[in-house]
Amino acid sequence: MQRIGVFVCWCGTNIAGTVNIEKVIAAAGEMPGVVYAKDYQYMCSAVGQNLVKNTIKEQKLDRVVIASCSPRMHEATFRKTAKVAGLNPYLVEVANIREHCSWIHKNKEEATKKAIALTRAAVAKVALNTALIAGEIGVESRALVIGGGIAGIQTALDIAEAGYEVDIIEKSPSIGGKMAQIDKTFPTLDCSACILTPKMVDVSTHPNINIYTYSELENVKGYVGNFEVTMNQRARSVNMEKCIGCGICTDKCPSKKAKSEFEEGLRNRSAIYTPFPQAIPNVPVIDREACIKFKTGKCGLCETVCPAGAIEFSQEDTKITKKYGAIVVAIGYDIIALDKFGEYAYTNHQDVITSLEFERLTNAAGPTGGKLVRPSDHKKPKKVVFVQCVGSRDKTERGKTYCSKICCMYTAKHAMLIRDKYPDIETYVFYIDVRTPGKNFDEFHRRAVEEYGVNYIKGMVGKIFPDGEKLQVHGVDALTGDTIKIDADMVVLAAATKAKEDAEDLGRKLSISTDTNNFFTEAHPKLKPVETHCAGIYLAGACQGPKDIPETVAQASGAAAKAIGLLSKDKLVNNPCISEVDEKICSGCLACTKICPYDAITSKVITFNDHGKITKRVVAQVNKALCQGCGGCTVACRPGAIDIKGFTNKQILAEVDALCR
Amino acid sequence: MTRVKVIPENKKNIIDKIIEMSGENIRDCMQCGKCSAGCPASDGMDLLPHQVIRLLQLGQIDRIVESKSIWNCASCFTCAQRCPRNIDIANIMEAIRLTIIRCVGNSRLKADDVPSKVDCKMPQQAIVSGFRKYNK
Amino acid sequence: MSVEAKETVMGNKNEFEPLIVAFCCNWCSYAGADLAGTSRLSYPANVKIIRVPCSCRVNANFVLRAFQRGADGVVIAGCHPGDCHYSTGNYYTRRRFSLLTNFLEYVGIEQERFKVDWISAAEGNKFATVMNDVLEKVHRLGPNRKLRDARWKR
Amino acid sequence: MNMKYSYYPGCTLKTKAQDLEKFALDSAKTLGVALQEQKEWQCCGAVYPLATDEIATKLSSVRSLAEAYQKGEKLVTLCAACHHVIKRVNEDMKHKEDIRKKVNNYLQLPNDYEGECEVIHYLEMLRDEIGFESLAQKVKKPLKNRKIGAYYGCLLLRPSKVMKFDDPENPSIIEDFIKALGATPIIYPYRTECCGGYLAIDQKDVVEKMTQNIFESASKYGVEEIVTACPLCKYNLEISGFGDENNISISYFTELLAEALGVK
Repeated sequence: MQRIGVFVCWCGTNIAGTVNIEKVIAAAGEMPGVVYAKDYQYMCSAVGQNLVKNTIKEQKLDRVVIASCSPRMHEATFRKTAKVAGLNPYLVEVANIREHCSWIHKNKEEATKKAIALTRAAVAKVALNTALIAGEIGVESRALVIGGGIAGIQTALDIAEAGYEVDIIEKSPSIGGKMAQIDKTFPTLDCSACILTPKMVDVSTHPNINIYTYSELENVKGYVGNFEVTMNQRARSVNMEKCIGCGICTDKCPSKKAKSEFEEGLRNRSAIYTPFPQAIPNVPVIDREACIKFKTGKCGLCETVCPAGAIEFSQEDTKITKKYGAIVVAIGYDIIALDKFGEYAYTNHQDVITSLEFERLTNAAGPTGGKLVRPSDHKKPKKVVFVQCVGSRDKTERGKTYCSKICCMYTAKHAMLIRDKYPDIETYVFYIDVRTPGKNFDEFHRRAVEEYGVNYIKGMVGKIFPDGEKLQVHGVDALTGDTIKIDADMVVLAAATKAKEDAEDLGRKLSISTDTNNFFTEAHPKLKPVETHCAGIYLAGACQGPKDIPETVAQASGAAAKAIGLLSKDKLVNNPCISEVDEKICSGCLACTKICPYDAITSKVITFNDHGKITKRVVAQVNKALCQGCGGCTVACRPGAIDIKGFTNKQILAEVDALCR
Repeated sequence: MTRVKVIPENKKNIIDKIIEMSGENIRDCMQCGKCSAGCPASDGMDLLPHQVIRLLQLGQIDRIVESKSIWNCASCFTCAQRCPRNIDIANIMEAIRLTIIRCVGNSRLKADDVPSKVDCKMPQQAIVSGFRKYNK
Repeated sequence: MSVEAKETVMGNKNEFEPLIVAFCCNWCSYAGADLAGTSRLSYPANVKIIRVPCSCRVNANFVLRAFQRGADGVVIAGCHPGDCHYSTGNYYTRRRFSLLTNFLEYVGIEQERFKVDWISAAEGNKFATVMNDVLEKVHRLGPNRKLRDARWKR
Repeated sequence: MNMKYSYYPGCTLKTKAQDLEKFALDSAKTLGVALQEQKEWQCCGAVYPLATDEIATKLSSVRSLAEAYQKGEKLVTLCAACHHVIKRVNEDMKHKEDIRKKVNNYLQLPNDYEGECEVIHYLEMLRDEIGFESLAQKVKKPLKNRKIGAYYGCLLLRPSKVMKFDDPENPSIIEDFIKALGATPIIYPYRTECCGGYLAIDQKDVVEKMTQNIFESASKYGVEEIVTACPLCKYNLEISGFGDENNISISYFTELLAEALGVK
């Protein structure tokens, strides 16, 4: 006869407040196989765990049910406890009487009844549990970082410093990301390039780091410790080995009408181009859509002038497949398109710009050499209006419901930079709320108001009317209830941040989930902020939600630490709850092989003795390393030969029966 | 200035009625003022649209009823078109107007007054609209 | 339904306590149910949840067994299509159980008693709504007697 | 080309705005479009009833919609106010179950009406059904060298979620129309700002301020003529007197159309 122990947790008043623990204990004592039932205030505490441990030994328990919070919370904890007590960890089941019971129901009698039913189901299931032993898998000690912005750069440097190989895959021709475009950084106003470019150089020279620019992730196979990643390196049309980065080709290129992505379209670039002078790698790329040679077959001037003979028009995309133990996703963010915000006249007036465009306009390396002028007529503006929350905190389909988090700070920065350099320019900031939590952040914003004389107006802008050379801004001061008209020369819009267009698609390739805004979902909003639900894949930076640079860097180092922790292991423990074929029953139809998402089921031939006659037969076989334990095959199996350990047919039916009693 | 009570007990019913009639959730409003900033009829208003919503949120219905703003609203839907919180402010204005004019004798535009307000060029559309908006 | 008919159902509501068995996938819907708990959203105690690794783990047998043993309604909840933790599991669920729904109707179990739905880990609200919805429908239908095993008394 | 539509005129077009209608009907004939006036149309009410509990004021629109649907035709409107009301009521019938049920219970039509009919404004008919390109080909007297500003008003554009007429802040349909007639469209910032609408009846001072803004803006950008699609907009703009002050004439878009097609 089995010896099952039931432990009921009060969780303080969380459970005991609505569930009559005594009654649950009494009922559990009557359940078949149960020899011991006991309660405690906090079962997950050290004292509670000791109670479980000691009881297992004293009562010689061979199975344990913990009635407590969700197994997603503490199943792992109690399995460990059992293991310490010498019991196989898979002989533990958790009955969820908190999230699924005491927190839902207010009627004590009802809740108690349900708690008993849930405990009964767990007891019925655990009675059929078997000891499971987890297998081991090796770990490829190399990490992949997707995205070469500041998040990816920091992650890669940290992992490389720990002594592991890292590859960075970056979509654009150079690493650097959004931070490379930015002029100054808040709240210290140090120059962005001055702190970023040294890190970019570190990345490019680190012996453990490999950079794949102009490359995209194509598909991902495998699992934690053993990801197999295929990427597509787009044809650069320039030989990376031969190119010496002299820049003659970009100078001579006759096609100079393409909009520079790096300059946010404020300047044109040639068809063969390096995005910006500090680009890494410092090797140009030919934009085939703009290149005359590719469009008409004539030209090839770059090839003629290249002193190194590095131009290769015939280059083709190459596929690279490599194995990685861990993956860090750091693809960053974008800002929303403003074509739906017609009232701000962004699409039909050049002097209405986004904040990112403003960064380029004030940047010493930007299209105006850092001189603040209106894009339309290159005159110095006299009045600049900033509008915050353009599309942020917006419930309509044209905006985003969340706060973009960085705009309050960068707008204060922009206004401050203007007032610092040109005290004669008036600046106005329209805001809904100023949100500046963060070290030295609010002080920064107050400085803009108090020392730099930036006019903050609580209220929004209704419409911007182009009015000759001026922009007539109609706003409101919500505090006094005055409507406001400003004849501005320039308007800067703080457009909402958004997830990258391809985030969802990438998420699908990696089997990690995205939220309703297409930001990647962390495994736990508080306690697992850099992990995803997929083991071995971590998140860094703004692809998980809007973030500023300090936060991004902190998370990047966090993700790196997690990846290092994983890579430092020689072996990983497998999930033992995987499929198993009963060869005696298997008919060899192999229906299961077709539905397995991991190609974990193959066939094999077995010989067996049929009343003295030796015959051969095809049966299915499960690859223990590949199977992830979804259980889809068990349903496809007509004879019922495949079952999944930990969730066997018998176990689930026992639960059904127990619940329906 | 006198101290006011937030959502006075005796105003709860009428506010609920206004919310129901308008079909809008006034709690969505975060007072950004975009409606007021763009309102083409704001010139003659003593309360701006966002202030009307704020007073509704606080239950100060009397101050709204006394104001001329609700009658200045031309239902042009500029505010509704741009509201980042998806509130159709025109619906709320209408609901407030209706709670007033639906009381017997409260019509703002009396049939007898119409001839004096109309000239020979005024389109029927204006008269019918005026009646629908100001008379019950 | 006429007004009178509605009243009789309401009258019975006090005596009839339906049982709903919900199979929830570990990654999305079970977490969604947890979230419903964390958010203190209420749904009736008659809903009891069984955790499965993926909605595609649920065998039609399990559903039939539940009805046989006296459940008045069965819900299968998985990740949204495209979001399956195992990439494609819920697509199998969708196909398998559209067949089962037809079969159940054939054997006389009302379609409203059985529901397959997609509830993500972030949709605590939806979890509560779906459960309340199914319960309301089952309430209207009354106890399940068609498949119930006579020997099995609840 | 032979196109057939049900046509809803509305009261103003039968009285004060006969120009708007006459030119529209004559032009339609020239363009090979048959606009069949509905037999027993009733006034749409001129303003869309915004309150959720108003049903009776939506019935007349539904009658027209149901009749057009029965004939299997699209319903063409001409007056901006009528278009606004009928289109929004139609959306309600499509999407708001509560209203649909009450209206159908009330009307007791042979078949329940569920918003199936498509309502289009005359301008939409020109753009989407005939096409501005083929319209341009039929122009006999191009309106060369005329600087025309479109005045859109509110009712056609907003709320854009329902009206789906054009971009609510940067519309282009009337400008494209003006271009098709051979004239030069002038874009000025106040072309989508409200003229005051029905405030004309009770608050002329407010309307005056609003129309003044519109004229100032139009004049600054060199507009010589304003065209509009709404009788009330036209009235408000005309009565203000700013047009004469700024030497800007105001007409219906249909008048322009008829002129260009040589049927004025």
